[in-house]
Amino acid sequence: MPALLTSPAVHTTVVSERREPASGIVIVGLRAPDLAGAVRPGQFVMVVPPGGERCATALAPYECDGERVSLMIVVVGSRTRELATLAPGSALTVFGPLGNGFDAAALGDDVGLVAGGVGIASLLLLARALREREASVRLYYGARTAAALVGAEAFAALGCAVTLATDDGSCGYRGFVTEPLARKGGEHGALAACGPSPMLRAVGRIAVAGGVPAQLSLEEAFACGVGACWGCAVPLGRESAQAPAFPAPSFGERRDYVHARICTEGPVFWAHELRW
Amino acid sequence: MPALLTSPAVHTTVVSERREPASGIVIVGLRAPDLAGAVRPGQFVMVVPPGGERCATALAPYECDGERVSLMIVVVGSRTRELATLAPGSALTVFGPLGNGFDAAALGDDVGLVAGGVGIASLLLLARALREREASVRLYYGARTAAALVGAEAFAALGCAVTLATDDGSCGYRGFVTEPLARKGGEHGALAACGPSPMLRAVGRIAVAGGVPAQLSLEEAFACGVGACWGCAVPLGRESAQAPAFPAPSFGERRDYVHARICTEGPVFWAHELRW
Amino acid sequence: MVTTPRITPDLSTNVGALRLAFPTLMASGCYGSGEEYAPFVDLARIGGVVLKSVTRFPRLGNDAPRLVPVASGLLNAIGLQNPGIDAYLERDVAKFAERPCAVVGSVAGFSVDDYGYVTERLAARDEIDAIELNISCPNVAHEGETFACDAALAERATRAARQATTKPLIVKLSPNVTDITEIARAVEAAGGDALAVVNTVRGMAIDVERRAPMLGNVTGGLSGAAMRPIALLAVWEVAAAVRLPIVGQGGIETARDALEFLLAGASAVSIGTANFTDPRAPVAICDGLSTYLNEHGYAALRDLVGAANPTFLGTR
Amino acid sequence: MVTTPRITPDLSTNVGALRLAFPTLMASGCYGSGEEYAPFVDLARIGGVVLKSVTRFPRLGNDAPRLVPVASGLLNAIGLQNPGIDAYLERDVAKFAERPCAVVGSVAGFSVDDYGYVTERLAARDEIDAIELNISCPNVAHEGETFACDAALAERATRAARQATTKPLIVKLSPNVTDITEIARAVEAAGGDALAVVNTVRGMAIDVERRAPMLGNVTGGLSGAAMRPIALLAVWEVAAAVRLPIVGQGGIETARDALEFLLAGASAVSIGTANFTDPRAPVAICDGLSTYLNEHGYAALRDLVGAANPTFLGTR
Ligand SMILES: Cc1cc2nc3c(=O)[nH]c(=O)nc-3n(C[C@H](O)[C@H](O)[C@H](O)COP(=O)(O)OP(=O)(O)OC[C@H]3O[C@@H](n4cnc5c(N)ncnc54)[C@H](O)[C@@H]3O)c2cc1C
Ligand SMILES: Cc1cc2nc3c(=O)[nH]c(=O)nc-3n(C[C@H](O)[C@H](O)[C@H](O)COP(=O)(O)OP(=O)(O)OC[C@H]3O[C@@H](n4cnc5c(N)ncnc54)[C@H](O)[C@@H]3O)c2cc1C
Ligand SMILES: Cc1cc2nc3c(=O)[nH]c(=O)nc-3n(C[C@H](O)[C@H](O)[C@H](O)COP(=O)(O)O)c2cc1C
Ligand SMILES: Cc1cc2nc3c(=O)[nH]c(=O)nc-3n(C[C@H](O)[C@H](O)[C@H](O)COP(=O)(O)O)c2cc1C
Ligand code: FES
Ligand code: FES
Repeated sequence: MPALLTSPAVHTTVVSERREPASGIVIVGLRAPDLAGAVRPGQFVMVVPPGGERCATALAPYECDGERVSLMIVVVGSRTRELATLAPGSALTVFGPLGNGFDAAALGDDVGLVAGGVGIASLLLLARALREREASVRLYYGARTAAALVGAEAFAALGCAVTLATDDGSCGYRGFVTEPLARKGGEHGALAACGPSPMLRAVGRIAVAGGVPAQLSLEEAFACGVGACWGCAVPLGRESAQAPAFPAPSFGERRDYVHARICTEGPVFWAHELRW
Repeated sequence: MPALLTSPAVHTTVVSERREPASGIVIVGLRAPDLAGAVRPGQFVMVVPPGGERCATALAPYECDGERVSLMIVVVGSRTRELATLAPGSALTVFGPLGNGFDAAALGDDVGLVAGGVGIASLLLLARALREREASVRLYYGARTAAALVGAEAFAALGCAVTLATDDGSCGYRGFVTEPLARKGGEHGALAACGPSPMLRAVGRIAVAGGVPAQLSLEEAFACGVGACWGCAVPLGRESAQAPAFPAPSFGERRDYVHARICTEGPVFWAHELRW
Repeated sequence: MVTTPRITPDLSTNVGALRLAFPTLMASGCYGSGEEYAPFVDLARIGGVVLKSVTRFPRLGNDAPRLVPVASGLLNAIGLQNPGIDAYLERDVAKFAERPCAVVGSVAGFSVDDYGYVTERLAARDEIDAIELNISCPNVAHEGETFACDAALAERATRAARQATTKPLIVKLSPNVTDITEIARAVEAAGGDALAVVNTVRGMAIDVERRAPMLGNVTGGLSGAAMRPIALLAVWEVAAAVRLPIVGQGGIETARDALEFLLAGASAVSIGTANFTDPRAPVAICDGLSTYLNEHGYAALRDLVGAANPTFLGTR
Repeated sequence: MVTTPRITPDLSTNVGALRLAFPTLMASGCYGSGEEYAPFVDLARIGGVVLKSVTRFPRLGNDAPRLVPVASGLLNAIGLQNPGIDAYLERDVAKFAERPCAVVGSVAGFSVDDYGYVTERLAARDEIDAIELNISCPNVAHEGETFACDAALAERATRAARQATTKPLIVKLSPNVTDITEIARAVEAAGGDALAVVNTVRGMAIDVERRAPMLGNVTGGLSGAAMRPIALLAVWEVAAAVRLPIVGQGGIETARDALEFLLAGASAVSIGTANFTDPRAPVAICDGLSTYLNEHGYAALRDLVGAANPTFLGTR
């Protein structure tokens, strides 16, 4: 994944809308013209907690058009809870866009997108970019239950085929979305995925086994989000073009990997290059 | 001050209204029938922070009628800020009422009430009780500036005379409210005061010098609010009826005071018994 | 998804010979003698109350202010205000008999002899189920601190108390040391039955308007969520160093927090500062523990003790 | 009400021979080499950057996860990932010349010899204005920690570095000790020019779902507001024990927090975790300091150093 030439900055935005498509999932629209112009699919922004005292939160721009960027937030802890309760009119500071984003061109013209839960938020802009190039796209989308499958219609509206899965079988396939993917994944020229780590590992295995290149957007706890703290490490093959020149492994250690920063060298990595 | 016979409890209330009579001063009305029936003038409640993580906040019920209790909140830090932004409909847990409260009967029938800033909140119920007994009441009320003199009209409506003071002279006397009090305080049979410590010390000096009994409602950082942690200590003459039987001074220490708990033996103390 | 039958899990636990119906003790100095919280909480639903520390002689305590709220926590410097053991035995102890939960006496001292003497007198009373030895109060400047910060002193204080009673003896350690395991081993060697891990962390705050310390005592003890990661590591390390049962404490507010301490190797937990946020916290914690046990298919809380700690030495 | 003329107060300060235009250093390991934050902050408006610690040999760092958000803070266990001094000098140091603020190199080691060797090589470079000796990293299990936790080792490491350079030498202390003043005195005796007080507090967190430690390294270092009262007390005590200038740090987020450290006796402050909340924090802190100085009638920040601490030994 080549690094994108975007120029990150601090953006003072205003919450322009708030929707709650499902319980615990909130979409916050921001008036943020400069940011909207700069974001590439798969990048993220760091959102400054309005109440301070905690690290900024990494969130993927979900929709992005004209003057507006939206964020899809799943409430899991104190920061996401705070952001999910922001009323329209509230000021919100974000900095970004950050990270490399997906390499849409390298995905070719038959792409399987794989989303687990809120991972869907990172894929909508990619789907749009792919469909603009008239690539054939199928979305594999899994969630806990039917109500949590938020936003699949937007992909359908772009002309993507859609395969759904829920843990409880309340919509689509009953079980993990990687199960239908395992059967059909090999049909695609490439995969791109975002979701919880266990899902990404499964997608990685399917991709590597099937010889299908796959771009995985990883998630870890971030502190800085800008490459300064080395807190978001992931083991990456030494030979990867994304491996940071520095650092090499320690004297006396014989390991075939280096630690890349998810926030800076990623968040998107080629599945076959990860050593996790 | 004899302890009042109230039975404190946990109350699950709902915010029924929110007013902001001046910038940084918010009045929050609560639907809280049981509490409304139990509160005596000068008592307080402990308000559980909706976001957790900090100690409950001590607040004095301001208005209290039928099913409703209101709180007047001056924003000074993170907890008061959180409470001041509560929207109507929010749930709020409080426990109380707590503390001894004012002894209205012991104040006689010519009373000077002295309020500094948000101290006004503790005095409205007392003024009502005094006026019901047809005591003659004058309110001395000081604040930073005219806009912060919230709620004086309610005292006037009860038939209290009112003397105002502001630091900047934008309304009433220019300077501390204890200056007009010093000139007229001796005319009253008794005083009752609530406000910042420097003001209360000044009221105490005026009262003791003039031989006028004064009940002072003290404020300190609280942790428990229920007498369990001994964190809210104030030095009190050993001979005071409010001095806690326990503890006596330490072996070898020759001091004429004991430490009483503001939350339990107080918050209201006789000025001449304090040793601060 | 495995569905486990919804039974009522067994939350009882033992801290040495002290049997608790619930794993939640109320931390010393934070809960008075229990009666202060009785209007808000059913005391039959907590494991027990650790009483405010008592000393040989009455103590006036530190000058005000004694409390400062800080980020996710509280600084306190009470200074062991208490009536002294004589008045305490005479006036207060009898009413502890009414408590529908365990009652643990807390003893503080300024000499080895103090610890033995006060323990002996307090433990002699039937109302007291166990003794916690507070050798770690950070708020009595240059006096009590030293006992938990010096292995030899910790050992001597523990031995003195041990000789004074056969009731369960819980010794309370300080986090303000280079190596807490050294102190834990000294207490084990001296015959302590259990360890309370840990007391508050030393800290301070400054009033930038007055340009002076906020606390009357200058320094204080930090409690609450802010200290939780520090306390949890102390439990983890002590659990790997000695076989004694541990009462974990420091910033426990929710069932998840309590689980961290239990999984690290604590047999029970103490709840202090969380009561100041919401007196219903201890009962909510037990409810949350029941839910966790049910959802994860455990019949008894004891099965979780030390379950995340491969270096755990104790027994469940 | 006294009205003071609105002048631009002097925020400059000295840490020994290191002159800073602003009293705000960016803490080691939290700010990369500065360029990472350049899109968000004007680096000419901060005092300086303390670079990520560098070691003799390259280090892969600890296994993931390396970060856990906790109440009012952050646990980290990076494990000193860095390219080693050779690659660092070759590839990275030249670009530090571009920084419009002070550049402080940070040296970590696993032996006394390491501290001397890496200091010598790094300090030889013109791009480096001063050296901070990280003898207190809590995240390299059973290795580096010992230096700041043992007065004799602290003294030897300091002496080795002192012999290797005449540039200002700031030695970074650990709060994880029984008596920090003992370590501070050892560093002073060995010729350190200044003290960074303090590094992170050891802590941990447990994942109650996996029933395992959250961090790959099991234990980590607690930073952020949660540790502020602990760090502030360390500064207060060190300021009373030695005459060396102090760089205060640990949870400083606002001008008021910075003031607490300055008033306790710090000549400058380091800002780490607050940058992760909002990269504008360091500039906001300086703005707030100016306002405070104006409102309270001080012409220079230096006049505040130690002003709340009657036991302050240093000079302003
Ligand atoms: C590049 C990137 C893009 C992202 N995009 C999005 C997005 O678009 N939308 C979105 O919603 N999220 C996104 N995330 C994730 C989001 O950043 C995190 O969910 C958020 O930071 C969590 O913050 P919090 O304070 O709410 O939760 P935290 O308090 O940080 O908790 C995080 C999780 O850890 C669990 N946890 C905490 N303590 C324990 C314990 N002791 N035992 C067991 N479990 C525990 C919590 O329950 C919770 O599930 C993204 C992350 C990255 C790195
Ligand atoms: C019996 C009683 C009744 C009360 N009734 C009311 C009432 O009716 N209405 C009301 O509004 N309040 C009332 N109070 C006061 C109220 O409880 C407190 O204002 C509240 O708890 C403050 O909480 P906080 O978290 O908002 O502020 P905190 O964070 O606790 O801050 C409190 C104050 O300390 C200052 N401060 C904090 N740190 C520093 C520092 N380092 N240097 C200098 N200053 C610092 C803050 O600026 C602030 O002014 C009452 C108090 C008591 C005891
Ligand atoms: C206000 C206050 C008073 C305390 N008094 C005592 C005491 O007298 N004896 C003692 O052993 N511990 C005392 N402690 C420490 C607590 O018992 C407990 O160990 C510590 O606060 C950590 O737990 P927490 O974070 O749940 O409060 C006190 C703590 C607080 C906050
Ligand atoms: C992610 C992270 C990495 C750190 N790395 C280093 C380091 O390499 N060397 C060092 O001396 N201190 C390191 N520290 C400690 C900080 O420099 C600082 O002393 C500490 O975090 C307290 O300040 P703060 O609360 O402002 O962050 C690190 C801290 C964090 C949070
Ligand atoms: S989060 Fe700091 S380097 Fe990635
Ligand atoms: S606040 Fe705890 S005793 Fe008063």
